[in-house]
Amino acid sequence: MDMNEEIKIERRWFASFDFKYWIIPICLTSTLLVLWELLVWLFDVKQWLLPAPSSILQEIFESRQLLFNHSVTTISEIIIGFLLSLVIGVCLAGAIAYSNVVERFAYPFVIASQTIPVIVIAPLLLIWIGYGMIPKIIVVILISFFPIVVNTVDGLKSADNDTMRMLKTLGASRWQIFVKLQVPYSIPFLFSGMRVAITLSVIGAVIGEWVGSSSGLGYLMMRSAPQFLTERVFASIVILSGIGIFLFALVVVIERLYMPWYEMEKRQN
Amino acid sequence: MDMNEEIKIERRWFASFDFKYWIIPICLTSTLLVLWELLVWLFDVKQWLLPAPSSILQEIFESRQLLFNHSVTTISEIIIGFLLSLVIGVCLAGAIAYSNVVERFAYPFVIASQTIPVIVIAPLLLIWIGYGMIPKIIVVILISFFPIVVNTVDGLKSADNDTMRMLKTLGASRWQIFVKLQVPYSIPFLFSGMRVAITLSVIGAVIGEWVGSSSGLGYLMMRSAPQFLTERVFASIVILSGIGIFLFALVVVIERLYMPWYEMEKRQN
Amino acid sequence: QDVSDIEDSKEKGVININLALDWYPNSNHSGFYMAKENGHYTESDLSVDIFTPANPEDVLKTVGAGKDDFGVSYQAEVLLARAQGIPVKSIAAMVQHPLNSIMVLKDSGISRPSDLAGKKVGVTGIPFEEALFSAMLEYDGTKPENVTIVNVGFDLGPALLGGKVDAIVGAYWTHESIAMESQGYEISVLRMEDWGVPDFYELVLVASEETLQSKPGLVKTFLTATQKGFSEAANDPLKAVDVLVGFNPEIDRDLEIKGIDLLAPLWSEDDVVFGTQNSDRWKQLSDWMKEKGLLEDHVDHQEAFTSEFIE
Amino acid sequence: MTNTIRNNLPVLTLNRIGKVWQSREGQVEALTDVSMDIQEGEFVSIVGPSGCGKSTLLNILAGLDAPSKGTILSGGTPWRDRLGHIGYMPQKDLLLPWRSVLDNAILAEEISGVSKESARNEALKMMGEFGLSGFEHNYPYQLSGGMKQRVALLRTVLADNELILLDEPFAALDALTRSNMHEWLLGLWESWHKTLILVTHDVEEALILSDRVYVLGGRPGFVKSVVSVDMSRPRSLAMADQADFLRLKKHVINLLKSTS
Amino acid sequence: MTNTIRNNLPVLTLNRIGKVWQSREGQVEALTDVSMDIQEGEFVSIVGPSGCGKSTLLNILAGLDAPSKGTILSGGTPWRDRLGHIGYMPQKDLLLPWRSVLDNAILAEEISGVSKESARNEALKMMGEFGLSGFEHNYPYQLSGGMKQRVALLRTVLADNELILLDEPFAALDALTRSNMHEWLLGLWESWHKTLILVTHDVEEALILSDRVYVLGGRPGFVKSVVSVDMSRPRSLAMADQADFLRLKKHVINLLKSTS
Ligand SMILES: Nc1ncnc2c1ncn2[C@@H]1O[C@H](COP(=O)(O)OP(=O)(O)OP(=O)(O)O)[C@@H](O)[C@H]1O
Ligand SMILES: Nc1ncnc2c1ncn2[C@@H]1O[C@H](COP(=O)(O)OP(=O)(O)OP(=O)(O)O)[C@@H](O)[C@H]1O
Ligand SMILES: [Mg+2]
Ligand SMILES: [Mg+2]
Repeated sequence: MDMNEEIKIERRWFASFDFKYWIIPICLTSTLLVLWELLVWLFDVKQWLLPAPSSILQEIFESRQLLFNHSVTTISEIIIGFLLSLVIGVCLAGAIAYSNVVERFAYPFVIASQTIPVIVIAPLLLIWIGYGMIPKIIVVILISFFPIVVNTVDGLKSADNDTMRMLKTLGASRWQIFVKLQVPYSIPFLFSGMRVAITLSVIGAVIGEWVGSSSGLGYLMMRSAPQFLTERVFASIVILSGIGIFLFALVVVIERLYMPWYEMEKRQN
Repeated sequence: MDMNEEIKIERRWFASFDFKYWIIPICLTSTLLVLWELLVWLFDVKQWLLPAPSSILQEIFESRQLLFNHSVTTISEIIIGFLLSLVIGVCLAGAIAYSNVVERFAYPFVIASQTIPVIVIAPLLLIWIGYGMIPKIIVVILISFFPIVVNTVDGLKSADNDTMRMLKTLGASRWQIFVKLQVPYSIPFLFSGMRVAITLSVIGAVIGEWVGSSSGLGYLMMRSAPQFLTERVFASIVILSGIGIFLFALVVVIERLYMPWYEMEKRQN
Repeated sequence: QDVSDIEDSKEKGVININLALDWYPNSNHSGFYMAKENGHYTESDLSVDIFTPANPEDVLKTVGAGKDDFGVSYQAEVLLARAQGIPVKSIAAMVQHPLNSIMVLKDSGISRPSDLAGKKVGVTGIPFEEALFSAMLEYDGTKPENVTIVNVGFDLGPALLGGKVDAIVGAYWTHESIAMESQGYEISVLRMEDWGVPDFYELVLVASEETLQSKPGLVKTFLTATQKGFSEAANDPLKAVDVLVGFNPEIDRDLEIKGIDLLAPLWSEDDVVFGTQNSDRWKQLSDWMKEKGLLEDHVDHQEAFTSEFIE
Repeated sequence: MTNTIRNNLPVLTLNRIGKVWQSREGQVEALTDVSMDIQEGEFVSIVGPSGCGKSTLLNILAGLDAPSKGTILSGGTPWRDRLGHIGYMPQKDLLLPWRSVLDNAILAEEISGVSKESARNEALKMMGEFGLSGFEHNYPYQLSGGMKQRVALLRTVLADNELILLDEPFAALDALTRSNMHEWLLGLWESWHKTLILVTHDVEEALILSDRVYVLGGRPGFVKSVVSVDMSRPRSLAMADQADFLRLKKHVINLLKSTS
Repeated sequence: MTNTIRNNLPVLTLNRIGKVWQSREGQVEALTDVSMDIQEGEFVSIVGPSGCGKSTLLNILAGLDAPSKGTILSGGTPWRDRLGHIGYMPQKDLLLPWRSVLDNAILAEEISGVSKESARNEALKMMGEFGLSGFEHNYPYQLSGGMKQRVALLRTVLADNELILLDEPFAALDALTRSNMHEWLLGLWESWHKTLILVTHDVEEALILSDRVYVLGGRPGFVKSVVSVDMSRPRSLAMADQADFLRLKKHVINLLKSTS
């Protein structure tokens, strides 16, 4: 029963706030930070190369207003971009899983879209769309819709064959099987994809801002680097990471709320 | 039974080379290319902005030696990087799924690693590792291990609860449950992750080459863009896309060979 | 000069040298390739490897950290880097005047900075460049607020040609303008030093303080060989481009041929030797930057460069 | 089904059905030469040893699998669009884990376009008879084995087809619950004139419920014999001790035991 | 188990076990006040209406779920490390789809560290008796319902525990296969002195196999009565017509039907 307990709790992970499961991780992370700090002092690593955690923290505190303002831009790009890529990704995945022809036609383009370096086609984007928020959102979408498509397609195709046959005997059409069986089966896969996508959205927004912008953390980094304000660059990275971790956790929480049957079934006992 | 047939064949998708399922996609793609060509001529789109397919093709032909040489570099980076990120990703995912403490400690770092813009930490990479192939491979790993980790962790946690309980009554240890149940359950998720990862590896290699190199398709593009050699940029993109699509398909084929039981069960009837 | 340090650092008879370029190889660097091709480095037992880091500012970091021995950077960047404690010094000026400039399409009718009032101008987001631009506007009697600044990232040329902006700041009149003209556009250039901006050295060759102190002989040897390369390149630009393309086959030869004609005179203008830098020019620039709030007051321009290796 | 049925012709004819399963592990002949005639409104049971091909046969009848040999007719003409027109309760319950008991039960009606609400109301009425009241809003993982089986049965009958195939529908039920379900099933059959084909391992069950019992032999499955159950209706478990019944039961069991 | 067992004390004692399932849909009381004493080497059956908590009880015994109330003892002392030390065949077969029949069967031995090869050889010997010969290398999806159940049974007995819990192990088997399996199980029990607890819906089966039959009542599950089967062994299905047997059977069925 002890082992049982263990697995039971393990299943709750992110959603759980049992303090005892956080002690070791927090200690380890702190140790790491202290080590980093020490190494920087011991080996006299230059501030302009790799700032110590303490100077990054100090920079975050001192430039909090600046960082906050730029974060607002970036977060909006991330969220709008991610939501759009969710819609687009899910629709595309649906079409691909539903139809052979669409799959064979669209999948290669979807894959190709991932191998195009955004920075290189930036001039095209800019000339067609301009310099507003839209090109950044497009970049976010381009980067984050792919894992959603791949995972959702795989999920839609993972539906249990026996259950599919059962539905057919009930007279279900191709479409009904899709909606009533394949879609629910794809949800756990979709959430895996969403977790990857939301994290990639963060870097997507940063890259989008490099392509031409006047605010956002990516812009701030671009501007700070040639001035050798390395702490500011790292401060931005820390905030980006925080945003990434927070959004990832948010997806996990939404998953818990949205799929109680899945979690319940897994979690019981 | 007709509908049956339909789904049966649909399940085979990539692996199938039924010509009839390729006719429409090929026609559609050709139409698209012809349209692109026509639009470029009709609206007199400047070559430097968006070259016509014909000039891209011509460029591929004329610069084939150059493109080939640079492709070799890029492909080696992709493959070495992907294989390493597969190993790292799977090990990390195993540790995360196996232990709470590792999960809470490592996952935030894994997520954070995705939000760090590689170009910004490029000097660190260069100073610590140098200009060789290794920093490029590290960039590929950084970009492609994440979907493998997320998907594999989710897969490992998706194992059927009833079966897990059955194994416990057989006296299985935590480790045996992991190896004999969770690992097989994670395989389909792992392959989803691999499909995303291999595609991202392509762009990872390109980005890695920006970090400081003197060959590879990414380098070639960065060098060609400011010279307004847009055909050459597009030629590189076409080749990159081809590499991406090929590698993606390769993963699909390997999946078929590796998981016959999964496919068989799904595919029967 | 004490050359004994060279002997110490020899490995198998040659010294490996890393040279970091500011950007992808182009005619600005043709002197290095000429020196390589003609064996000036190997004559002095140097084996020079040339690299391009991701960002221009990375050069100062890799050089400052001792990863690369020499680097190509910008005069203002050297000052900024020193402000942050990066121990690098300019050891030679590679181009005697600014290459950075304002570019407009010829048929826009814009011929002076004040014509830009009410227009859109594309920049790359580097604060120093924006300050240069503002100074040009002010010099020509226009308030910077009257111009809309658009950050266009890396894509200056396309932004101008695509009509998204009326002018761009940050492009070299020896490179981008030629590339754009090769696409069939006519470009006008407003050069910085003509419009009230202190005349500065566009590109400088840098080394770390550590290297300068411990291996002066090496620096001297490297510079001497490099000077030879550049003077040969200046004498035979066509050959220089061929050598450059020989090392880097992806380079567009026609572009570089036009570029080098504009560039070569700036290497050793007015009979100064390649590499010469003078204290006044450094002071002017640093004072100007301090005045504009770009540079912290504690930075000493005298420390930022050294002329001791140029003869 | 529909208008192809002429009055005297069997509603379902299996004409020398054979089935061979192909796989990488070799091929398995599951059925050979199985012929049957089922009249409209008949209640027919199929018994046979485990693995003799009963489920395979029902899968073929339901239209899920194609027979390797033979044809299936209705009213004398080939019947192709069986899939979706024959009620089929497979051996596994196959409940959808994300749907409550109620929503699993109304699946067929939902598919045929009946409004969810009216379907739910109809199904709710039957929960009591199926011993599921109080569990309408529970999820499958919260049910016992027998409860799941009853939900699956409910789902099948709510599909309201004329011909219904049941694959061991009562295997997980105790005697009492089972005889309740028997009564309910007979009620359905009699009042709605359904045609029922029941696969079961319980010879008593077959005899109490059906008009005829097909006894199959195994490896590959074939029809050993057809036994007519000419006992008067209504029948009940109480009859199981009667001589007639015992004689018939022994007969069927002997048939099952015989090796040819 | 091991050394906690003293000769006269029951090998397994359930002391007023209760179980309440909590869920968002409300709480279900599955068991209340269930007490049992099982002697070493005894063969005990449990019968009861569907949903009365039999599987819940076995899950608790096996150590998978914790009881809400009550304690479980062995030889008079609390027995906590049951999980992994009691053989348990759950109601669902739970075969691993990526393993062949043979490899599913040897799972327990593999887990206990026996070399795969020797485990396979041992299992291969039993394939015939389990009616699985020829299917050793097939995958679960290629098996019939009854075949899967037999593989699950084989997996359980190969785990070779002293105390074995079986949850409706023969539900999907026809009479003939079932009585073969009965004989086989009795052989196992007698020659290896196992203690067996069998959940079944088939009263005849319970009577033929076991020493005592626990009759449970439902909602929440409780022990209605314990019936001792004092018929001589060996017993067989042939005895099912004897008066003694019929009397006992009727008794148990009446117990099941009674509402208290
Ligand atoms: N998909 C399949 N692939 C290969 N063989 C199969 C497949 N399905 C069934 N079989 C084989 O066909 C035979 C008949 O199986 P079937 O499930 O029809 O038996 P059954 O009569 O329903 O048995 P039970 O009473 O145990 O459910 C078995 O030998 C089985 O192994
Ligand atoms: N995980 C669970 N959550 C909530 N309720 C449950 C859960 N598991 C079982 N139950 C409830 O407990 C009761 C007993 O279930 P159990 O499976 O033990 O019955 P059973 O006697 O084995 O029935 P059957 O003969 O049908 O298999 C049922 O009412 C069931 O709904
Ligand atoms: Mg069957
Ligand atoms: Mg049960």
